[in-house]
Amino acid sequence: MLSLETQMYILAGAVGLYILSSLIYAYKLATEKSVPDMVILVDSLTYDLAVFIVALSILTQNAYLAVGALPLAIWAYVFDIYMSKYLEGRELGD
Amino acid sequence: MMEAATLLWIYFYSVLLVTVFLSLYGVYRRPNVLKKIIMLSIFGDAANVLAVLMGFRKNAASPPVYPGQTYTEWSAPNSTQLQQFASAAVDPVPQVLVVTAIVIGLAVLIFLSAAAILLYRHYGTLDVRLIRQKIIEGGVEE
Amino acid sequence: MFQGPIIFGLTVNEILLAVFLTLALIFTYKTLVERDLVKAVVYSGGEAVSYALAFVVMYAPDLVLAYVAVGLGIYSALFLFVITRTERYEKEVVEA
Amino acid sequence: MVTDALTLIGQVLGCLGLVLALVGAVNDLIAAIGFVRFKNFYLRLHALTVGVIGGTFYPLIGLGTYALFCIAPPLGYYVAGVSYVTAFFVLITAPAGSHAIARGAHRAGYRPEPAREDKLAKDREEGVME
Repeated sequence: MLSLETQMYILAGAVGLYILSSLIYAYKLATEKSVPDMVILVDSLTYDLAVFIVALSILTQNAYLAVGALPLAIWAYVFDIYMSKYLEGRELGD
Repeated sequence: MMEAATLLWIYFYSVLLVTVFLSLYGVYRRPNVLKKIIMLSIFGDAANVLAVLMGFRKNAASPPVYPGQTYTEWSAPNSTQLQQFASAAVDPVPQVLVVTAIVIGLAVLIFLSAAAILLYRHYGTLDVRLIRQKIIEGGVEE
Repeated sequence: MFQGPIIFGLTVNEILLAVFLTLALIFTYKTLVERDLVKAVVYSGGEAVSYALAFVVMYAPDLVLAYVAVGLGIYSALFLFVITRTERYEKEVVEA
Repeated sequence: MVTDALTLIGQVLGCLGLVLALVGAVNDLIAAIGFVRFKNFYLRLHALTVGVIGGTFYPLIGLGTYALFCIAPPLGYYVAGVSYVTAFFVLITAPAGSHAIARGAHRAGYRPEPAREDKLAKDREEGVME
Protein backbone atom coordinates (compact mmCIF):
# COMPACT_ATOMS: atom_id res chain seq x y z
CA MET A 1 0.00 0.00 0.00
CA LEU A 2 0.96 3.64 0.09
CA SER A 3 3.71 4.58 2.50
CA LEU A 4 3.10 7.01 5.34
CA GLU A 5 5.02 9.83 3.64
CA THR A 6 2.90 9.46 0.49
CA GLN A 7 -0.32 9.51 2.49
CA MET A 8 0.73 12.66 4.32
CA TYR A 9 1.70 14.39 1.07
CA ILE A 10 -1.66 13.49 -0.50
CA LEU A 11 -3.35 15.01 2.55
CA ALA A 12 -1.17 18.12 2.29
CA GLY A 13 -2.17 18.46 -1.37
CA ALA A 14 -5.86 18.27 -0.38
CA VAL A 15 -5.27 20.99 2.24
CA GLY A 16 -3.63 23.16 -0.42
CA LEU A 17 -6.61 22.73 -2.75
CA TYR A 18 -8.97 23.71 0.07
CA ILE A 19 -6.95 26.85 0.77
CA LEU A 20 -7.00 27.74 -2.93
CA SER A 21 -10.77 27.40 -3.20
CA SER A 22 -11.21 29.36 0.05
CA LEU A 23 -9.20 32.19 -1.47
CA ILE A 24 -11.47 32.14 -4.54
CA TYR A 25 -14.53 32.27 -2.28
CA ALA A 26 -13.04 35.19 -0.33
CA TYR A 27 -12.27 37.11 -3.53
CA LYS A 28 -15.82 36.53 -4.74
CA LEU A 29 -17.15 37.65 -1.34
CA ALA A 30 -15.16 40.88 -1.49
CA THR A 31 -16.48 41.79 -4.96
CA GLU A 32 -20.08 40.62 -4.67
CA LYS A 33 -23.11 42.90 -4.88
CA SER A 34 -26.27 41.16 -3.64
CA VAL A 35 -27.00 39.96 -0.12
CA PRO A 36 -28.11 36.28 -0.70
CA ASP A 37 -24.98 35.61 -2.76
CA MET A 38 -22.83 36.90 0.06
CA VAL A 39 -24.66 34.73 2.57
CA ILE A 40 -24.12 31.51 0.60
CA LEU A 41 -20.48 32.52 0.02
CA VAL A 42 -19.92 32.80 3.78
CA ASP A 43 -21.56 29.38 4.07
CA SER A 44 -19.22 27.81 1.55
CA LEU A 45 -16.20 29.40 3.21
CA THR A 46 -17.25 28.04 6.60
CA TYR A 47 -17.90 24.49 5.40
CA ASP A 48 -14.55 24.45 3.57
CA LEU A 49 -12.70 25.52 6.63
CA ALA A 50 -14.43 22.86 8.75
CA VAL A 51 -12.94 20.17 6.50
CA PHE A 52 -9.65 22.06 6.59
CA ILE A 53 -9.55 21.86 10.38
CA VAL A 54 -10.06 18.07 10.41
CA ALA A 55 -7.37 17.57 7.74
CA LEU A 56 -4.95 19.80 9.66
CA SER A 57 -5.63 17.81 12.82
CA ILE A 58 -4.68 14.57 11.06
CA LEU A 59 -1.68 16.23 9.44
CA THR A 60 -0.17 17.48 12.71
CA GLN A 61 -1.23 14.39 14.75
CA ASN A 62 -3.00 16.61 17.28
CA ALA A 63 -6.45 15.60 18.49
CA TYR A 64 -7.03 18.92 20.18
CA LEU A 65 -7.36 20.83 16.89
CA ALA A 66 -10.36 18.88 15.57
CA VAL A 67 -12.79 20.34 18.11
CA GLY A 68 -13.67 23.39 16.02
CA ALA A 69 -15.27 21.59 13.06
CA LEU A 70 -18.71 20.93 14.51
CA PRO A 71 -19.41 24.50 15.81
CA LEU A 72 -18.37 25.94 12.45
CA ALA A 73 -20.89 23.76 10.59
CA ILE A 74 -23.72 24.35 13.06
CA TRP A 75 -23.34 28.13 13.39
CA ALA A 76 -23.17 28.59 9.61
CA TYR A 77 -26.64 27.02 9.48
CA VAL A 78 -27.88 29.37 12.20
CA PHE A 79 -26.49 32.34 10.23
CA ASP A 80 -28.45 31.12 7.17
CA ILE A 81 -31.68 30.98 9.11
CA TYR A 82 -31.24 34.48 10.56
CA MET A 83 -30.50 36.03 7.18
CA SER A 84 -33.43 34.30 5.48
CA LYS A 85 -35.75 35.50 8.22
CA TYR A 86 -34.50 39.03 7.71
CA LEU A 87 -34.94 38.77 3.92
CA GLU A 88 -38.52 37.56 4.29
CA GLY A 89 -39.25 40.65 6.32
CA ARG A 90 -40.21 38.92 9.54
CA GLU A 91 -39.10 39.53 13.07
CA LEU A 92 -36.39 37.31 14.51
CA GLY A 93 -38.64 35.90 17.21
CA ASP A 94 -41.29 34.57 14.83
CA MET B 1 19.17 41.26 4.87
CA MET B 2 16.83 39.87 7.48
CA GLU B 3 15.41 36.39 7.45
CA ALA B 4 12.06 35.69 5.85
CA ALA B 5 10.64 34.56 9.19
CA THR B 6 11.49 37.87 10.88
CA LEU B 7 9.85 39.81 8.09
CA LEU B 8 6.77 37.61 8.36
CA TRP B 9 6.49 38.24 12.10
CA ILE B 10 6.83 41.98 11.56
CA TYR B 11 4.06 41.61 8.98
CA PHE B 12 1.79 39.84 11.50
CA TYR B 13 2.06 42.61 14.07
CA SER B 14 1.79 45.40 11.50
CA VAL B 15 -1.32 43.99 9.83
CA LEU B 16 -3.00 43.54 13.21
CA LEU B 17 -2.11 47.09 14.23
CA VAL B 18 -3.47 48.40 10.91
CA THR B 19 -6.73 46.52 11.58
CA VAL B 20 -6.95 47.99 15.08
CA PHE B 21 -6.40 51.56 13.86
CA LEU B 22 -8.79 51.11 10.92
CA SER B 23 -11.55 49.97 13.24
CA LEU B 24 -10.83 52.85 15.64
CA TYR B 25 -11.09 55.23 12.67
CA GLY B 26 -14.47 53.69 11.92
CA VAL B 27 -15.61 54.22 15.51
CA TYR B 28 -14.48 57.83 15.40
CA ARG B 29 -15.57 58.99 11.93
CA ARG B 30 -18.60 57.00 10.76
CA PRO B 31 -21.85 58.89 11.45
CA ASN B 32 -24.16 55.91 12.02
CA VAL B 33 -24.37 54.59 15.56
CA LEU B 34 -24.84 50.97 14.46
CA LYS B 35 -21.78 51.20 12.21
CA LYS B 36 -19.84 52.47 15.21
CA ILE B 37 -20.98 49.41 17.19
CA ILE B 38 -19.96 46.99 14.42
CA MET B 39 -16.52 48.56 14.16
CA LEU B 40 -16.20 48.38 17.95
CA SER B 41 -16.82 44.62 17.79
CA ILE B 42 -14.10 44.27 15.13
CA PHE B 43 -11.76 46.29 17.34
CA GLY B 44 -12.29 43.90 20.21
CA ASP B 45 -11.68 40.87 18.00
CA ALA B 46 -8.45 42.27 16.58
CA ALA B 47 -7.20 43.07 20.07
CA ASN B 48 -7.95 39.49 21.14
CA VAL B 49 -6.02 38.06 18.20
CA LEU B 50 -3.12 40.37 19.05
CA ALA B 51 -3.09 39.03 22.60
CA VAL B 52 -3.07 35.42 21.43
CA LEU B 53 -0.35 36.16 18.87
CA MET B 54 1.90 37.37 21.70
CA GLY B 55 1.67 33.89 23.20
CA PHE B 56 2.31 32.13 19.89
CA ARG B 57 5.80 30.89 19.27
CA LYS B 58 7.95 30.47 16.22
CA ASN B 59 8.18 26.82 15.10
CA ALA B 60 5.56 25.76 17.63
CA ALA B 61 5.31 22.10 16.78
CA SER B 62 1.85 20.85 17.78
CA PRO B 63 2.31 19.98 21.46
CA PRO B 64 0.46 16.98 22.87
CA VAL B 65 -2.15 17.95 25.40
CA TYR B 66 -0.66 15.76 28.10
CA PRO B 67 3.06 15.08 28.09
CA GLY B 68 2.47 11.47 29.09
CA GLN B 69 0.71 11.03 25.71
CA THR B 70 -1.53 8.13 26.74
CA TYR B 71 -5.21 8.87 27.17
CA THR B 72 -6.35 5.70 28.86
CA GLU B 73 -3.76 5.13 31.54
CA TRP B 74 -2.14 8.29 32.77
CA SER B 75 1.45 8.10 33.97
CA ALA B 76 3.56 10.92 35.33
CA PRO B 77 5.85 12.34 32.62
CA ASN B 78 9.55 12.18 33.14
CA SER B 79 11.78 15.21 32.90
CA THR B 80 12.75 14.69 29.25
CA GLN B 81 9.13 14.63 28.13
CA LEU B 82 8.38 17.73 30.20
CA GLN B 83 11.33 19.53 28.66
CA GLN B 84 10.19 18.67 25.15
CA PHE B 85 6.65 19.77 25.97
CA ALA B 86 7.76 23.09 27.45
CA SER B 87 10.11 23.83 24.57
CA ALA B 88 7.35 23.41 21.96
CA ALA B 89 4.11 24.48 23.63
CA VAL B 90 2.42 27.82 23.11
CA ASP B 91 1.65 30.13 26.05
CA PRO B 92 -1.74 29.25 27.60
CA VAL B 93 -2.23 32.40 29.71
CA PRO B 94 -3.39 34.82 26.91
CA GLN B 95 -5.83 32.18 25.64
CA VAL B 96 -7.46 31.94 29.05
CA LEU B 97 -7.68 35.73 29.27
CA VAL B 98 -9.20 35.99 25.79
CA VAL B 99 -12.06 33.62 26.64
CA THR B 100 -13.14 36.05 29.35
CA ALA B 101 -12.65 39.05 27.04
CA ILE B 102 -14.91 37.57 24.34
CA VAL B 103 -17.81 37.06 26.73
CA ILE B 104 -17.47 40.49 28.34
CA GLY B 105 -17.34 42.10 24.89
CA LEU B 106 -20.60 40.33 24.03
CA ALA B 107 -22.28 41.78 27.13
CA VAL B 108 -21.03 45.29 26.35
CA LEU B 109 -22.28 45.10 22.76
CA ILE B 110 -25.73 43.90 23.83
CA PHE B 111 -25.99 46.88 26.18
CA LEU B 112 -24.88 49.29 23.42
CA SER B 113 -27.44 47.82 20.98
CA ALA B 114 -30.25 48.37 23.46
CA ALA B 115 -29.04 51.95 23.87
CA ALA B 116 -29.08 52.42 20.06
CA ILE B 117 -32.69 51.20 19.83
CA LEU B 118 -33.73 53.64 22.57
CA LEU B 119 -31.90 56.43 20.73
CA TYR B 120 -33.80 55.67 17.54
CA ARG B 121 -37.12 55.69 19.36
CA HIS B 122 -36.40 59.08 20.89
CA TYR B 123 -34.91 60.97 17.95
CA GLY B 124 -36.15 59.06 14.87
CA THR B 125 -32.68 58.65 13.39
CA LEU B 126 -29.34 57.04 14.13
CA ASP B 127 -27.15 59.66 12.42
CA VAL B 128 -25.19 61.51 15.09
CA ARG B 129 -25.07 64.74 13.05
CA LEU B 130 -28.87 64.77 12.76
CA ILE B 131 -29.17 64.01 16.45
CA ARG B 132 -26.92 66.98 17.26
CA GLN B 133 -29.03 69.22 14.97
CA LYS B 134 -32.21 68.11 16.69
CA ILE B 135 -30.72 68.78 20.10
CA ILE B 136 -29.68 72.31 19.05
CA GLU B 137 -33.02 73.12 17.40
CA GLY B 138 -35.19 71.62 20.07
CA GLY B 139 -33.33 73.28 22.88
CA VAL B 140 -32.97 70.01 24.74
CA GLU B 141 -30.03 70.36 27.02
CA GLU B 142 -27.36 67.65 26.60
CA MET C 1 6.04 13.59 13.70
CA PHE C 2 5.20 15.08 10.33
CA GLN C 3 5.57 18.85 10.48
CA GLY C 4 4.93 19.66 6.85
CA PRO C 5 7.34 21.22 4.40
CA ILE C 6 9.47 24.18 5.43
CA ILE C 7 9.37 26.89 2.75
CA PHE C 8 12.10 29.60 3.00
CA GLY C 9 12.49 28.78 6.68
CA LEU C 10 8.76 29.25 7.32
CA THR C 11 6.41 26.62 8.65
CA VAL C 12 3.00 26.04 7.09
CA ASN C 13 1.21 27.49 10.12
CA GLU C 14 2.93 30.85 9.76
CA ILE C 15 2.05 31.13 6.07
CA LEU C 16 -1.58 30.21 6.77
CA LEU C 17 -1.65 32.74 9.62
CA ALA C 18 -0.46 35.48 7.25
CA VAL C 19 -3.19 34.51 4.76
CA PHE C 20 -5.97 34.61 7.33
CA LEU C 21 -4.86 37.90 8.91
CA THR C 22 -4.75 39.52 5.46
CA LEU C 23 -8.26 38.22 4.72
CA ALA C 24 -9.48 39.73 7.99
CA LEU C 25 -7.90 43.08 7.09
CA ILE C 26 -9.63 43.08 3.69
CA PHE C 27 -13.01 42.28 5.26
CA THR C 28 -12.50 45.02 7.86
CA TYR C 29 -11.89 47.56 5.10
CA LYS C 30 -14.99 46.40 3.22
CA THR C 31 -17.03 46.73 6.43
CA LEU C 32 -15.71 50.26 6.90
CA VAL C 33 -16.60 51.57 3.45
CA GLU C 34 -19.95 49.77 3.06
CA ARG C 35 -23.11 51.94 3.16
CA ASP C 36 -25.63 49.09 3.36
CA LEU C 37 -25.61 47.88 6.95
CA VAL C 38 -26.84 44.34 6.13
CA LYS C 39 -23.84 43.84 3.84
CA ALA C 40 -21.64 45.22 6.61
CA VAL C 41 -23.02 42.55 8.96
CA VAL C 42 -22.24 39.80 6.42
CA TYR C 43 -18.71 41.17 5.98
CA SER C 44 -18.20 41.14 9.73
CA GLY C 45 -19.29 37.48 9.70
CA GLY C 46 -16.57 36.70 7.16
CA GLU C 47 -14.09 38.55 9.32
CA ALA C 48 -15.15 36.43 12.31
CA VAL C 49 -14.54 33.23 10.31
CA SER C 50 -11.07 34.46 9.30
CA TYR C 51 -10.11 35.20 12.88
CA ALA C 52 -11.46 31.82 14.00
CA LEU C 53 -9.15 30.09 11.54
CA ALA C 54 -6.29 32.28 12.75
CA PHE C 55 -7.02 30.95 16.24
CA VAL C 56 -6.89 27.40 14.91
CA VAL C 57 -3.47 27.76 13.30
CA MET C 58 -2.20 29.48 16.45
CA TYR C 59 -3.01 26.27 18.40
CA ALA C 60 -5.85 27.77 20.38
CA PRO C 61 -8.90 25.72 19.30
CA ASP C 62 -10.65 26.19 22.63
CA LEU C 63 -11.18 29.81 21.65
CA VAL C 64 -12.85 28.71 18.42
CA LEU C 65 -15.69 27.11 20.39
CA ALA C 66 -16.53 30.44 22.03
CA TYR C 67 -15.53 32.74 19.21
CA VAL C 68 -17.48 31.19 16.33
CA ALA C 69 -20.63 31.09 18.43
CA VAL C 70 -20.25 34.73 19.41
CA GLY C 71 -18.83 36.23 16.22
CA LEU C 72 -20.79 34.39 13.55
CA GLY C 73 -23.98 33.60 15.43
CA ILE C 74 -24.87 36.03 18.17
CA TYR C 75 -23.35 39.24 16.73
CA SER C 76 -25.15 38.72 13.41
CA ALA C 77 -28.47 38.05 15.10
CA LEU C 78 -28.03 41.07 17.39
CA PHE C 79 -27.13 43.49 14.61
CA LEU C 80 -29.92 42.22 12.34
CA PHE C 81 -32.38 42.70 15.20
CA VAL C 82 -31.20 46.30 15.64
CA ILE C 83 -31.49 46.87 11.86
CA THR C 84 -35.10 45.64 11.79
CA ARG C 85 -35.95 48.04 14.58
CA THR C 86 -34.07 51.03 13.12
CA GLU C 87 -32.89 52.05 9.63
CA ARG C 88 -30.97 50.06 7.04
CA TYR C 89 -28.94 52.55 4.99
CA GLU C 90 -26.25 54.88 6.23
CA LYS C 91 -26.68 58.44 4.96
CA GLU C 92 -23.80 60.18 3.22
CA VAL C 93 -24.57 63.92 3.30
CA VAL C 94 -26.78 66.00 5.55
CA GLU C 95 -28.85 68.92 4.29
CA ALA C 96 -28.27 71.92 6.47
CA MET D 1 -3.38 -15.08 8.94
CA VAL D 2 -6.82 -13.65 9.58
CA THR D 3 -5.27 -10.69 11.35
CA ASP D 4 -3.06 -9.98 8.33
CA ALA D 5 -6.07 -10.05 6.02
CA LEU D 6 -8.00 -7.68 8.31
CA THR D 7 -5.03 -5.29 8.45
CA LEU D 8 -4.81 -5.33 4.66
CA ILE D 9 -8.54 -4.58 4.33
CA GLY D 10 -8.15 -1.74 6.80
CA GLN D 11 -5.24 -0.30 4.84
CA VAL D 12 -7.23 -0.47 1.58
CA LEU D 13 -10.24 1.25 3.17
CA GLY D 14 -8.02 3.95 4.64
CA CYS D 15 -6.39 4.68 1.30
CA LEU D 16 -9.83 4.77 -0.36
CA GLY D 17 -10.85 7.37 2.23
CA LEU D 18 -7.76 9.40 1.43
CA VAL D 19 -8.61 9.28 -2.28
CA LEU D 20 -12.16 10.37 -1.37
CA ALA D 21 -10.72 13.39 0.45
CA LEU D 22 -8.63 14.34 -2.58
CA VAL D 23 -11.64 14.00 -4.92
CA GLY D 24 -13.62 16.16 -2.53
CA ALA D 25 -10.95 18.87 -2.68
CA VAL D 26 -11.19 18.85 -6.49
CA ASN D 27 -14.99 19.05 -6.20
CA ASP D 28 -14.65 22.09 -3.98
CA LEU D 29 -12.38 23.79 -6.51
CA ILE D 30 -15.01 23.09 -9.21
CA ALA D 31 -17.66 24.66 -6.98
CA ALA D 32 -15.48 27.75 -6.49
CA ILE D 33 -15.08 28.12 -10.25
CA GLY D 34 -18.84 27.70 -10.60
CA PHE D 35 -19.40 30.58 -8.17
CA VAL D 36 -17.34 32.80 -10.42
CA ARG D 37 -18.85 31.66 -13.70
CA PHE D 38 -22.60 31.39 -13.04
CA LYS D 39 -24.91 34.27 -13.85
CA ASN D 40 -27.41 34.69 -11.02
CA PHE D 41 -28.20 33.59 -7.50
CA TYR D 42 -30.44 30.61 -8.32
CA LEU D 43 -27.77 29.12 -10.57
CA ARG D 44 -25.12 29.62 -7.90
CA LEU D 45 -27.21 27.48 -5.54
CA HIS D 46 -26.22 24.50 -7.73
CA ALA D 47 -22.57 25.33 -7.17
CA LEU D 48 -23.31 25.57 -3.44
CA THR D 49 -24.76 22.04 -3.54
CA VAL D 50 -21.61 20.71 -5.24
CA GLY D 51 -19.49 22.52 -2.68
CA VAL D 52 -21.41 21.19 0.33
CA ILE D 53 -22.23 17.57 -0.55
CA GLY D 54 -19.27 16.83 -2.80
CA GLY D 55 -16.80 19.11 -1.09
CA THR D 56 -17.68 18.72 2.58
CA PHE D 57 -19.74 15.60 3.24
CA TYR D 58 -17.71 13.05 1.24
CA PRO D 59 -14.27 14.34 2.36
CA LEU D 60 -15.38 14.21 5.98
CA ILE D 61 -16.51 10.60 5.54
CA GLY D 62 -13.20 9.81 3.81
CA LEU D 63 -11.08 11.48 6.47
CA GLY D 64 -13.03 9.68 9.18
CA THR D 65 -12.45 6.30 7.53
CA TYR D 66 -8.77 7.06 7.07
CA ALA D 67 -8.40 8.09 10.72
CA LEU D 68 -10.31 5.02 11.87
CA PHE D 69 -8.12 2.50 10.05
CA CYS D 70 -4.72 4.08 9.52
CA ILE D 71 -3.96 6.10 12.67
CA ALA D 72 -3.03 4.80 16.13
CA PRO D 73 -6.15 4.23 18.28
CA PRO D 74 -6.78 7.18 20.66
CA LEU D 75 -6.18 9.90 18.10
CA GLY D 76 -7.77 7.90 15.30
CA TYR D 77 -11.02 7.16 17.15
CA TYR D 78 -11.29 10.75 18.30
CA VAL D 79 -10.87 12.28 14.83
CA ALA D 80 -13.16 9.65 13.28
CA GLY D 81 -15.93 10.48 15.75
CA VAL D 82 -15.60 14.21 15.16
CA SER D 83 -15.67 13.88 11.39
CA TYR D 84 -18.61 11.44 11.28
CA VAL D 85 -20.73 13.61 13.57
CA THR D 86 -19.86 16.74 11.60
CA ALA D 87 -20.70 14.99 8.31
CA PHE D 88 -24.07 13.90 9.69
CA PHE D 89 -24.97 17.41 10.83
CA VAL D 90 -23.81 18.95 7.54
CA LEU D 91 -25.97 16.46 5.66
CA ILE D 92 -29.00 17.48 7.72
CA THR D 93 -28.55 21.23 8.02
CA ALA D 94 -27.13 22.39 4.69
CA PRO D 95 -30.17 21.58 2.47
CA ALA D 96 -32.49 23.19 5.02
CA GLY D 97 -30.35 26.33 5.11
CA SER D 98 -30.05 26.66 1.34
CA HIS D 99 -33.81 26.14 0.93
CA ALA D 100 -34.50 28.84 3.53
CA ILE D 101 -32.16 31.34 1.90
CA ALA D 102 -33.63 30.66 -1.58
CA ARG D 103 -37.16 31.19 -0.32
CA GLY D 104 -36.16 34.37 1.48
CA ALA D 105 -34.39 35.73 -1.58
CA HIS D 106 -37.40 35.12 -3.81
CA ARG D 107 -39.69 36.83 -1.34
CA ALA D 108 -37.32 39.77 -0.98
CA GLY D 109 -37.54 40.46 -4.72
CA TYR D 110 -34.39 38.91 -6.14
CA ARG D 111 -35.56 37.49 -9.49
CA PRO D 112 -33.63 35.06 -11.74
CA GLU D 113 -32.24 37.60 -14.20
CA PRO D 114 -31.80 35.88 -17.61
CA ALA D 115 -34.99 33.81 -17.43
CA ARG D 116 -37.74 32.94 -19.87
CA GLU D 117 -40.53 32.76 -17.35
CA ASP D 118 -40.91 32.99 -13.57
CA LYS D 119 -43.90 30.83 -12.73
CA LEU D 120 -43.56 31.17 -8.98
CA ALA D 121 -43.81 34.95 -9.11
CA LYS D 122 -46.78 34.72 -11.51
CA ASP D 123 -48.61 32.29 -9.27
CA ARG D 124 -47.98 34.49 -6.31
CA GLU D 125 -49.35 37.53 -8.14
CA GLU D 126 -52.50 35.64 -9.15
CA GLY D 127 -52.98 34.40 -5.63
CA VAL D 128 -52.81 30.71 -6.52
CA MET D 129 -50.22 30.06 -3.86
CA GLU D 130 -49.27 32.12 -0.89
